[in-house]
Amino acid sequence: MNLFLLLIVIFPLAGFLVNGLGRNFLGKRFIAFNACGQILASFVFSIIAFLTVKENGGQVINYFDFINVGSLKIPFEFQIDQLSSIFLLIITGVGFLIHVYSTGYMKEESHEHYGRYFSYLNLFVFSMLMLVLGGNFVIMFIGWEGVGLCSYLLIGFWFKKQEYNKAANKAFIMNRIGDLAFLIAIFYLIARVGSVSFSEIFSAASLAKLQATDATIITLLLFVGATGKSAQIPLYTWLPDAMAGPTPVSALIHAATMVTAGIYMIARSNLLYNLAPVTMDIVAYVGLATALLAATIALKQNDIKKVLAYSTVSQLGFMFLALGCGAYTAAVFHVMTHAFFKALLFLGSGSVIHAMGGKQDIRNMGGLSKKLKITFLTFVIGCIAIAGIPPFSGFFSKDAILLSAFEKNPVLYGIALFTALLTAFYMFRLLFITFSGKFRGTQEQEHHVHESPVSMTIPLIILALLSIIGGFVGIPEVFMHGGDQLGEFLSPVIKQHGEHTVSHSTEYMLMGLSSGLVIAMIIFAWFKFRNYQRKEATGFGKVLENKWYVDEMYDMIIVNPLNKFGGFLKSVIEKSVIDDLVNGVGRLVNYGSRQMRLLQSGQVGNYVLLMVVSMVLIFAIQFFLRK
Amino acid sequence: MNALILSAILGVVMMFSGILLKSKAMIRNLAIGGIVLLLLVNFLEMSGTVLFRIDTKEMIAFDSFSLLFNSIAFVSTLIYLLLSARDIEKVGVNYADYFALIFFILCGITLTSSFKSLLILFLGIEIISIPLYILTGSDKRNLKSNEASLKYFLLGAFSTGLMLMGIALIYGAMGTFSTDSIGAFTETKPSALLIAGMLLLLFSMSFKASVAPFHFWTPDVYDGAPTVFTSFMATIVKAAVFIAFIRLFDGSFGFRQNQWQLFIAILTAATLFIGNITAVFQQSVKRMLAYSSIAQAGFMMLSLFAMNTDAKEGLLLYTAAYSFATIGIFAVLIKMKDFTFDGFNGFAKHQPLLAATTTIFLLSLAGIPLTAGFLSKFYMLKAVMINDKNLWLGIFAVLMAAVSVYYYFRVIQAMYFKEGNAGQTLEISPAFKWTLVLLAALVILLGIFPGLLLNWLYF
Amino acid sequence: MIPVLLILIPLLAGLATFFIKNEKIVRLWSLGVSLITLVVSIIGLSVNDGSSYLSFHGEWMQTIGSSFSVKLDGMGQLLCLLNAIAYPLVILATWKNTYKKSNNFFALMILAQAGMMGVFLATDALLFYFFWELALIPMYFLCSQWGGEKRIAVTFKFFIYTFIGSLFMLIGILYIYSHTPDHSFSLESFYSTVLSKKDQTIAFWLVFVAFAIKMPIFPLHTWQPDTYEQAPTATTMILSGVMVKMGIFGMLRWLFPVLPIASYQWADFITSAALIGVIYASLIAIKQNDLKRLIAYSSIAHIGLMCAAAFAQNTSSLQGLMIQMFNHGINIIGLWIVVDLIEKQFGTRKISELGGIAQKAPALAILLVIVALANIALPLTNAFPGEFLMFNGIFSSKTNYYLWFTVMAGMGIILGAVYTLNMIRKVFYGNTNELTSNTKDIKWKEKLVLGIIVVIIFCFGIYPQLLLNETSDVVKTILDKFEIFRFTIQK
Amino acid sequence: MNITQILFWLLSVVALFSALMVITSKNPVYSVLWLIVTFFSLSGHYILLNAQFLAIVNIIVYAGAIMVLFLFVIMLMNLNKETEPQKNRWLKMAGAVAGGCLLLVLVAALKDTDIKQQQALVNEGSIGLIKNLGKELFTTYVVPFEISSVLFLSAMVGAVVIGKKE
Amino acid sequence: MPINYYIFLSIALFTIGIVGVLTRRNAIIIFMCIELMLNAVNLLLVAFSKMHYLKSAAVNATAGADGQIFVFFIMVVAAAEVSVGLAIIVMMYRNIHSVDVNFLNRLKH
Repeated sequence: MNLFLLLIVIFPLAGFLVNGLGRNFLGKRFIAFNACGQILASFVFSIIAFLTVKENGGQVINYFDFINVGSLKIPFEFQIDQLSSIFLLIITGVGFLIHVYSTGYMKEESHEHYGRYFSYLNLFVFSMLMLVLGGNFVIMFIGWEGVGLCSYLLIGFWFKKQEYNKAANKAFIMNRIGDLAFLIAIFYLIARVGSVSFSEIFSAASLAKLQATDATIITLLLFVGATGKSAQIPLYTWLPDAMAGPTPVSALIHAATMVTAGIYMIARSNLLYNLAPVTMDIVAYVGLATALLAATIALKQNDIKKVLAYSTVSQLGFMFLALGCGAYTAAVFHVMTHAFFKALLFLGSGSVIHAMGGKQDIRNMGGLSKKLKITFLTFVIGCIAIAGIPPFSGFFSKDAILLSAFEKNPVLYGIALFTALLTAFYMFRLLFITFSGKFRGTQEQEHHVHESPVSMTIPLIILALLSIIGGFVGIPEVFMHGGDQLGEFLSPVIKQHGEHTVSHSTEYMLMGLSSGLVIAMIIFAWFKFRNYQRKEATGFGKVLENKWYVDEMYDMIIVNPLNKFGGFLKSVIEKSVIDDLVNGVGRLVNYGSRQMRLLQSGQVGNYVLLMVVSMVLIFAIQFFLRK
Repeated sequence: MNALILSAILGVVMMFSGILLKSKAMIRNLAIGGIVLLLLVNFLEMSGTVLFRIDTKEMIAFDSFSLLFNSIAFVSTLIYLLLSARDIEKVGVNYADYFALIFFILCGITLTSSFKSLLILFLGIEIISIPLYILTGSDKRNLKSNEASLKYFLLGAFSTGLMLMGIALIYGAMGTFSTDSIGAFTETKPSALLIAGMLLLLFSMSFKASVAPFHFWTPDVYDGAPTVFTSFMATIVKAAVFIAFIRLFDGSFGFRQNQWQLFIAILTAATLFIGNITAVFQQSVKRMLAYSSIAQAGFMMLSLFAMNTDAKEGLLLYTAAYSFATIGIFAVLIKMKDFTFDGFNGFAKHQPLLAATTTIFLLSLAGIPLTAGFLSKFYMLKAVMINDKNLWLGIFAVLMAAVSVYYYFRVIQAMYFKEGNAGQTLEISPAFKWTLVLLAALVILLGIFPGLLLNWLYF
Repeated sequence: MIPVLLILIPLLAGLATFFIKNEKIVRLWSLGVSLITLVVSIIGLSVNDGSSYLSFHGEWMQTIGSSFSVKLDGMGQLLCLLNAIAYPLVILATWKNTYKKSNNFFALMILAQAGMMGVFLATDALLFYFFWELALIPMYFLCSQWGGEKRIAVTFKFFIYTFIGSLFMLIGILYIYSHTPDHSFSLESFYSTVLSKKDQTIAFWLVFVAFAIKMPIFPLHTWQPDTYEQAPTATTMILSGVMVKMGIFGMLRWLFPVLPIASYQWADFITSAALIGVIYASLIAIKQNDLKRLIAYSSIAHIGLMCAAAFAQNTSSLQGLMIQMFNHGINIIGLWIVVDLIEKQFGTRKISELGGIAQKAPALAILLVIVALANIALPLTNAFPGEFLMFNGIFSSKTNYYLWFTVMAGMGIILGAVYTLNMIRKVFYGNTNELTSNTKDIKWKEKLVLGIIVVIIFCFGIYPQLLLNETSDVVKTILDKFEIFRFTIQK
Repeated sequence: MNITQILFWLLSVVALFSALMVITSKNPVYSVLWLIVTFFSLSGHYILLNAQFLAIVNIIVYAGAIMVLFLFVIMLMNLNKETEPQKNRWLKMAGAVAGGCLLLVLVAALKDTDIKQQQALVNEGSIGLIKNLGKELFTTYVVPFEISSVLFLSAMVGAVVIGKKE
Repeated sequence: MPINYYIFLSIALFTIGIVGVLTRRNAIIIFMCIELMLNAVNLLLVAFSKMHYLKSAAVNATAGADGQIFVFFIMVVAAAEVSVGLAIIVMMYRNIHSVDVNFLNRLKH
């Protein structure tokens, strides 16, 4: 078993090394084969791991002492259990599909960039696996920063464009802010519990000796870390910019896997969170706020990937809402389904962009449904799934979340539902503007438009299927007893936050309500955008189009002042104050020297006079002042 | 005793050699041979064989301390002559007499390093001073030299007057001139006569040792005198004066330390301050060295302040280190055309060996480790710090040492890092070079194994 | 025996180097010497602790209670190893650089190595001071002989600054010495001396000034950027890679165990100064346009963090600090090598004039990115374990402001990411300009050097325990001294 | 108030007055003459103290030899009232004040020492006679005596070096 | 005769000498003033010698003799100094035709 786990991690690493070192002389075909093969291999082993876990529970494997200082012991350990095995499947599975897709998508790249791309992608999978397999917070942190690095590298993949690089830096730095909180949380745990291993921290004993305040502080810090990685308020602004990267990257990192690391972390430490109700509330509110904010912004975006990006932020908000309401299973469930349909949507949009020759502005598209049949169909499926229409996967997971929100507080439910409706609205706006109506682009674009190659469409189809059936692992009790296999499966690692209190009738009612309203929304969108004509946004729409001016606000409040202050320090404090102080001493000595010279007047009379005067003084001191 | 009498005889011999021998070389070699002889007999006395047994009635006593210092002085003089004897001949026609005077001065030095009676101290100081007045003025055509010698003479005579007054008052209080019986008299409250006399002696000795505020003659005289003789009086003579200084105050007034320690502290601080600070702005290396000699005097004063075993050992080490380094620098300086700092620009390019040795000497003066200069300064500081932790004086001293680095390194910078053609047309005899190298080696050796020197005190 | 070799080999070899005239031979010779030193220090690493090979005691100036006694303990081994590794790397990396009078250049470099070795090995205060200066003097000549156009003034400032510091240290040493029962400079009697609170404070500040200037700690740092900018790159590498560690080493070896009360008393004050320095230096680094100055300021920031960790005074922080001393040395040398390559190729260090190098020189770019990321302590690089432990130490230190300190230090981490990534972005990414349009990628020699550094980075990043084991007992001795004085500290 | 005391006071007054005249008189020649007067009065003091040898030596060496030498030099340079340079008044004032302070301090310091009751024997006491002093000089003080010859030698050489024409 | 009288007298003479040194510019006069100082010392020494003689003639026949012998040596030294000093002054005069010490100002600062 422990060898399997190691192999799961090592395959992508090997892929990274081979492609990275050999990118100059290896052929594209080999590179592609190597990259996909490695991921496929680790996918196979992940399945094995999953089955073993299903058979006989999770286990912790300790490989060697990473850091072992005095009382502090940080082993290099992996923990395989229900939660991590699910994530293993998602990561390697979706990852594999996206690798395959990429082979087609990145064909035009020159082959050392091709190799670079796949090595980064493998490296990402490697770090993501480290993250989920890590048996303690430090190993998790290693993966945590590793995925941050890979997202940095891949966002800035086309490093000729400086704004891409800026976006990459932004992503990395914002993640760093979150990571700092994460680190401090780890230190707090070391100080209070004396260990970083999950197995010890989440043991009843250590949980018992943890005061409520400490638990609150730690969980809050962890949550801040999560906001950084999973793009929640206030650290979400990097994710939309991250769309600068190649589209498969957006699909893999910024939709399916990396951004869900925060959810994984919190789900992983659910026992800790259960001790801190305050944090739970905060998580719920922040999640919901993010969901709403992102949804509103998504309403007015015209870049196909930006829309998806904001919808991702919004969906992540939903997941945090679920976490905040204690419905960890629902959150994980939504992570899974979201991985399917959001990856699908991104890849679909990628196929669209591919067809449009790199153009991303939906206002110049339209009527593509005839040209890109498969893409269109899969995209529709994706939209339905995300909108949450039964029996597509999105419905089940989102419904679970809404339900838990309702249990916590009907108001939350109301807002969440509203957000869900917005989601449906802007997704179908996107769909209709892109595919229906008539083509609004230029002539040669129209000629250029064509269906993507097989290597890209196959993954689309597979993902589409998954987004259709993916929901059936978590069918609610009301429909079918024991339908919630996922919940069953996860129950050993996740203590549900209390049982369902809602009566079946209300539950039916709520489902009906949400589905009905969603469908209404879709129809409304159909009439609104069936044949869309571009017009400038005005008033409130403009605010939304400019994302509530949040970026500008951050610049104004934090970035520019820091810059100015740095300049001030550099040019004023450093130069004029500190350094001049130092040099001033030297100047003082020089000046003193120039004055002292004058004492040496060259006149014998003055010399004798000075001598006599000093004699008189010393005599006076000796005979009259000293007693 | 050997050295005392022999030096007097040699003085006379040199006097007549001017008439008998015609070639400069022979006179020079005679002088060098004389010094070697002097060194030899001094070693003999150190090893216990006294050639002349004369009852001095406890007025003179040659103990290991004085003998060791004598040999330091003789060694320095030997090196001095080896390096600069030719340049002595350049000063004037009657060069034999210069050598004679130097030997007379050495005679005076043996007296000041070994006196037991104030009378001998007085005579010794005078025997040192009077020839120095002459040597200072020996460059007769040069107005600066004249001026220097007249200034030196007037101020020196004045300080002699002070010293005599002090001796007289002490005699009045004690009824004797013997330092031992003065020191033996340990009354609770010393009489005002004694204190006044002691202070007057302090002043006059401070004058001879160029301690502020009695230092004013030093820069002018050192600057005006012919550089060869500046080298001599800035090193060997000054060292001798300090030995006399510490001998006097240790022997006669050791018991009354609390009476004068404060003043020594004040004078020390003043000397360190004036010497170092004023040296910073000098333009001529020669004058800078004059001020640096004041600064170094300030450091030597620390030994008087502390007045313990460390202090005495340290003072011997200091005199050796300081004399060696300064003689070396002057020997190079004499060769230079102009004495300004810029006069050294690019010296290293044309005279790498001289530059390297000069650098070592400068480092030693600045008190950089691995040179004798560091250890001697270290001894001084150690003596002071051990001495009921006089922290502030130590801190002040090191601050001033840091300042001293400034002006010493200006020379190094000029030699190595500035463009110029100093020493381009200089032809240097290999003998000179090798002597310099040996001297530098000596400086470093003493900087690593001070025991080589100090162990002579105990055997 | 080994410590004596570590000092003598470079010392004698350095002196010999003065007399080699042929330039080529000088390079080969000095490379060989440094390799021999490296081998010896590795042997020293392999010898198990407490063996008689690791210490030497020779009589020297008994009259004043000083002796030539050297010892190679865990901390010393780490730093000697760093010192020994640094030299071959530097010599190889700057192989192409030509110096007039190269024999003097290399001789002084190697002498400086001897001095630093001595500093890391001496167990006698006076001997320590000797080597401290011996390391400084060659640096002075190196910088002001072979440096940039403003070299003389800048180097002189650097020299005077550090010299004043070391003079204060001398007074401090004497002050402690005057309290030692047996009037000796040996480490043992220093450790066994118990000073009153007041005396400790005095001695502490006297000694600490020297270390603070050497490190340097804000606001005593102004000599550093100028010096790094003006000095020849090889010297700068040694200065920032090895020499600044002398200050921290000195604190751990000569300050904390000797003056625990004062070191505890002033911890908060100095830590805040150091951490202010971290943020201050990082903010300035963000605005720097000169690569050398940028790295200089980043080094100030890192050293400030290390100083803060040192004053946290617990196992975690000190352990982290010790491996971080080693790793920071390696990383910053790597950065300097890259800067040197850039400067040699384009003749400028101005960030604004460069750009798009990554297109033309991917190998250089990748190696730089790795080193740079190690410099900002990315996990699985060597700096991460160190900084993690240091942070943990700062967080779990006994002061009341531990949270503030941790957050300030964290700010440093974030800002560090900012300026490092901006530097990479502006210099390596983006489009080429006319200056960088025909960039040539690095040759095998540079690849080799940077490759070695990268290997070290990863090997100690993945398995830091290798180094941590070395230093554990040293840390224990230091902390025991604090424990002994705990009762006095309490009141 | 016996004759000795009268003589003492008389001589003291003369000595002080002539000393003052030495430093005040414009003409150097007068200064020399006044200085000679001072020396004579001091010799009177010596006689009063029955230090006959010193009294004679003082007159012979100082008044006789040294002062004549001074006078000779002054004549040689024919310095006189006109050529006599004058310091500016402030420096004079400062000098006088400083000297006055010194006098004040010393007098105040030595005013009441432990030996102030003691007497200096006048008129008798054979110690000052040539016979005793000579015996002392050539037995106890023979070494310093010989050493002083070195002093004279060096002075002689010096005078030659300085004076000899090149 | 009380010893105080002699002390004060010679101190007075001594200070007069010092004042002379301070106030005159003629090198020769300054030198003369220094001689005056020496003589003041001589007087004091003789007085002290007689005082000590009076105190302890009983135990030691030659008590106080050393004082007078010291005076003798002072005279010796003074004579030597005069010869050298006047030689220097004359040399000076040869070169600048003046004995004014204020002209000694080439060396300063």
